[in-house]
Amino acid sequence: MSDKTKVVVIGGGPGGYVAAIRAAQLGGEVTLVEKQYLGGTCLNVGCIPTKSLLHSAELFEEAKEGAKYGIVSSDVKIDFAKVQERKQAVTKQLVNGVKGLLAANKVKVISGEAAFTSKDTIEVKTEKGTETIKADKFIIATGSIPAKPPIPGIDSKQCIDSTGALELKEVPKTMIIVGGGVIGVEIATLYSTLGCKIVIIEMLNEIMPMMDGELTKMVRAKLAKKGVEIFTGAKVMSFKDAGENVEVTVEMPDGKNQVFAGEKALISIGRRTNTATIGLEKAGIANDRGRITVNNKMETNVPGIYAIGDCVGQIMLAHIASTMGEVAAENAMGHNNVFDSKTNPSCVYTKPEFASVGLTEEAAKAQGVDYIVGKFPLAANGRSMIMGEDGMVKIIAGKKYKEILGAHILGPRATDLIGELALAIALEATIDEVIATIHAHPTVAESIKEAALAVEKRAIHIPNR
Amino acid sequence: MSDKTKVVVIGGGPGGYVAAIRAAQLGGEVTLVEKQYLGGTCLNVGCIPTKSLLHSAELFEEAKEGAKYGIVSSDVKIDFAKVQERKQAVTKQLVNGVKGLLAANKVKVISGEAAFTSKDTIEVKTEKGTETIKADKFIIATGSIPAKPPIPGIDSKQCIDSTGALELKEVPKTMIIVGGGVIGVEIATLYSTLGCKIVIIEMLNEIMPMMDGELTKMVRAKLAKKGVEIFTGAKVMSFKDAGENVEVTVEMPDGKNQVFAGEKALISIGRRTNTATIGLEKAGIANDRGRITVNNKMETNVPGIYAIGDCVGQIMLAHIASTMGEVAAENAMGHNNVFDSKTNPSCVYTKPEFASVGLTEEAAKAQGVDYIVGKFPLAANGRSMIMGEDGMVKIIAGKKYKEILGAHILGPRATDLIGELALAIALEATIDEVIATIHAHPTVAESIKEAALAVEKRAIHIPNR
Amino acid sequence: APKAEAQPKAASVTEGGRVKASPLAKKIASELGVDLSTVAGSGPNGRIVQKDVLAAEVKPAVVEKAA
Ligand SMILES: Cc1cc2nc3c(=O)[nH]c(=O)nc-3n(C[C@H](O)[C@H](O)[C@H](O)COP(=O)(O)OP(=O)(O)OC[C@H]3O[C@@H](n4cnc5c(N)ncnc54)[C@H](O)[C@@H]3O)c2cc1C
Ligand SMILES: Cc1cc2nc3c(=O)[nH]c(=O)nc-3n(C[C@H](O)[C@H](O)[C@H](O)COP(=O)(O)OP(=O)(O)OC[C@H]3O[C@@H](n4cnc5c(N)ncnc54)[C@H](O)[C@@H]3O)c2cc1C
Repeated sequence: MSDKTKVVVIGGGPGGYVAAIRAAQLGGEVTLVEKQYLGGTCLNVGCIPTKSLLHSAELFEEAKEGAKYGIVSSDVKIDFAKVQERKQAVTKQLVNGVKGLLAANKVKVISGEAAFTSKDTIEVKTEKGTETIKADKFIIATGSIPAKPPIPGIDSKQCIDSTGALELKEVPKTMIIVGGGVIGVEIATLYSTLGCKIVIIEMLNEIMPMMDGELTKMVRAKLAKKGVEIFTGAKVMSFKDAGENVEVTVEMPDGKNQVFAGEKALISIGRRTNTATIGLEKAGIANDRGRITVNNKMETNVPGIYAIGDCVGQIMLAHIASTMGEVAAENAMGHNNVFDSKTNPSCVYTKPEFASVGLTEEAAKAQGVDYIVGKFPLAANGRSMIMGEDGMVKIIAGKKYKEILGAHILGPRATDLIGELALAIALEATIDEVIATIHAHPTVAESIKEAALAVEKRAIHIPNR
Repeated sequence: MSDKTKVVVIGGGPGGYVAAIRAAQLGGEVTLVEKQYLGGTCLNVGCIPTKSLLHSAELFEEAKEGAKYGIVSSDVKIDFAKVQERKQAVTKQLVNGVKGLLAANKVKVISGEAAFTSKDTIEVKTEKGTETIKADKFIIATGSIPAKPPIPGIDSKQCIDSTGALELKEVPKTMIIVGGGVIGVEIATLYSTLGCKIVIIEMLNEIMPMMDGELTKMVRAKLAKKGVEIFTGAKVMSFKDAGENVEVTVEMPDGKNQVFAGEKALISIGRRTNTATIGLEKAGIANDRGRITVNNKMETNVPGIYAIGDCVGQIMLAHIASTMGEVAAENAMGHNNVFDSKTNPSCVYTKPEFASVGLTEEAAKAQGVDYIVGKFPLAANGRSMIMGEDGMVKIIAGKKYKEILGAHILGPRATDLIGELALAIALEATIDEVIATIHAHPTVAESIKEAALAVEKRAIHIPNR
Repeated sequence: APKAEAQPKAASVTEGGRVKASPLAKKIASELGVDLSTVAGSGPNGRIVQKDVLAAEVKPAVVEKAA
């Protein structure tokens, strides 16, 4: 028998497969158990499918607006079956890629459903029967599933979750989206671009409450231009299957009920951890209503058992799952690493894109941080103008030392631009270093320097007030 | 009379107008003299027009390939007059923007041609006559103009420079591009996408010699796919006006002559400083065949006279001109700043984009630097796959400390992605900090982290060899 | 901050005598009068970050531990 550390990873999403590869790189003998699909939510019914569909939607919009740029064509139409086919192909290619990577790293993959039977043993139900596996270390990465609130009528046939919304065969004429978080807003962007009339119902006072409020308002305005109606502070009371449509009764902010009819109703009020059937109690793993309790080394209360990603119920993002996975794998293999979310970017694939890292202005205020803001509107950025886009770069800096505390970008390529500012936060950079860094012309990134200059009211390409 | 420092800036390009604004911000009484157009080469016949035309070309290509993504349309055509109109509109808007910014900063703008008559005086020829201006400080920012080599027949009517190439009324059927630098390659990208058959003739052994060779080869392959023929180590001997076409005689690498016929011949062999008529000798300003000699404070040999941008003949890029402009303005106003090009990004707007900062592998080798390379192919990046693009991220790190010495990206959004790595170089970051920074999923930027991991042969999403 | 004195070298001082510290750490150190060459860095490769400087200011004992 091998004297390698035996590591079992439960769940093959971006948390689990990354943890498995990292543990194998460090010399572990790694087994990955996945019950449904490698790549997990992210590759199969999450990040990748949404972005593939959104990319097609973006191209559709660009094609329709081509005349502005001198591109003439007639009869621009969407072939939604083809859009779905393309999504399927991308997903498949990436899932196969993960399969190949696991093989290249000599990770053994078992198709089956795992559950703990004790602190050091799991049982895996496979097609061929039940297998028992002992290991030195376990990494739990079972992810999350869409939450389904107990609202009357929610089982009406028109009610779908995000998975359903990504698998529609046709673009619906109307859709009521319950929940204005990132997923709700991305699906609103997708289908409104493809011609669907959308209403978003959000219980809180703002959509995407973790994003910067000022920029979120700009997103709302852009959605409104596409005909998306947004009601915040509004609560869904019931659904009723009315044949063609579902009728959604909503308690509006004024306390009165209003009924919205839609061909589909998307329930996107959040996700809950997927830990109900994995035998947490058998192994004695502490959790808070299904959210596995971990420290910053991703250790659970049980020595040798780690948990990562959506199933810990902290920040439900793929790159967080992967980062936690690396940390857990390294710790499981005897190294010493900790998870820190301070450089975590949050991205929303609206058009233009919306991305954020560090403190929002709201959070800075709430935490009593002494801050100062620098803003640069992309209407004054040549590259954005060329692309026909606008938006804003906003930097939150400490008042005294001008260190970068947060950055928020609404604009073309925002999800990639945020990388520079995440690195700035990682390195405890101040605006001075961002300013001293030469930014290429003509790029959107120039606006990052301008926003940093604006912190000291010395932007070049806008009047400073 | 005001006791403000009197600053005169000669030339209103990205060097001059930025210097003027910065000097005004610092309390100077600033006059800007511009003989032709505010915004200079960059806004009128350089960066902005090329990128506006290239954006239309990109949309055209995307529209033609729309079916792959489920976008159906018929008869996709380019309306080149409209493409030019759009370019004109963008340029005009930006030039007006500069006008507004100068006004907002209370910079006095004089339309006229300036020349030194002594160390502290210039004469400006305007429509209304000649004006004499004395000042405390002068900043020379007269830029550059296309070089015209003394090749027989170069005055043939089909020979054009970059300005001519950007103002064509129709897409030519064939074009011979003499000089495979950034401008040549961008114009090749533009017109080949619009259906023009292109031949590039380059005297050196590689096109874009300052860019990383490995990635440049990938660009060559992509251009070849578009039908662009590239001959390196080839020298143009003569042009001959043959009516419809120009006949370009080229001495090929094997020493034999070959004749290429083209509807147009673009001469893009470089640019020379535009300093012949500004009275350098009257003021006693040292220069090397027209390239004004400066130190890293942008000071010329004459106290109080600074020179910036293309006219110093160092790195002919708009953001370098602007950066030098800021440095010169600050020094002129009594502050103390130096110019350092170490974070300078070089960008080429090919499809996908090509961007670079710091040392290339070739330069590292030539300088005897002990380096190590990390590479990540974008074919393994989900976001790139969604966009139907590929490419590569390549990081050059010091062998011992793994500090980032250079980075090279061929891929979608490369010109904006390079910002993160420029900041990394500014902050003397090592790959550890880039790895520790959480990169959002799904973005192209994730590949930067992967390339950093690859430096230590521990990339997650490719097998490490 | 004063230049490197005859102090025990902390991990953050490279062979060339340069101190690896984050920009924020440098700014705070110069304000608090903390000599960076005496501070042990907790960041990657011993890079000095904000919290190291703050800790060094409160209890200079950290210096001994790092030496
Ligand atoms: C529509 C949508 C869009 C999203 N877009 C983004 C985005 O753009 N960016 C982003 O960062 N995040 C996005 N997310 C969130 C992202 O998908 C998740 O954060 C991420 O997938 C979490 O990774 P994970 O590995 O923790 O869990 P998951 O990806 O959920 O994977 C868990 C895996 O475990 C398996 N499993 C569960 N129980 C067992 C068991 N008992 N035995 C064996 N296997 C088991 C499951 O089958 C699954 O494959 C999106 C989510 C959705 C729904
Ligand atoms: C086709 C093309 C594409 C390019 N693309 C890019 C790119 O993508 N990115 C990039 O960074 N760079 C690019 N460049 C280079 C960039 O345009 C130059 O580096 C930049 O414009 C230099 O700025 P400058 O202020 O030094 O000079 P210029 O922009 O050349 O401006 C000089 C100004 O001075 C004026 N002037 C000259 N003499 C006098 C006088 N005696 N009196 C008064 N006024 C005078 C001129 O009229 C002119 O307006 C490109 C260049 C070309 C030609």
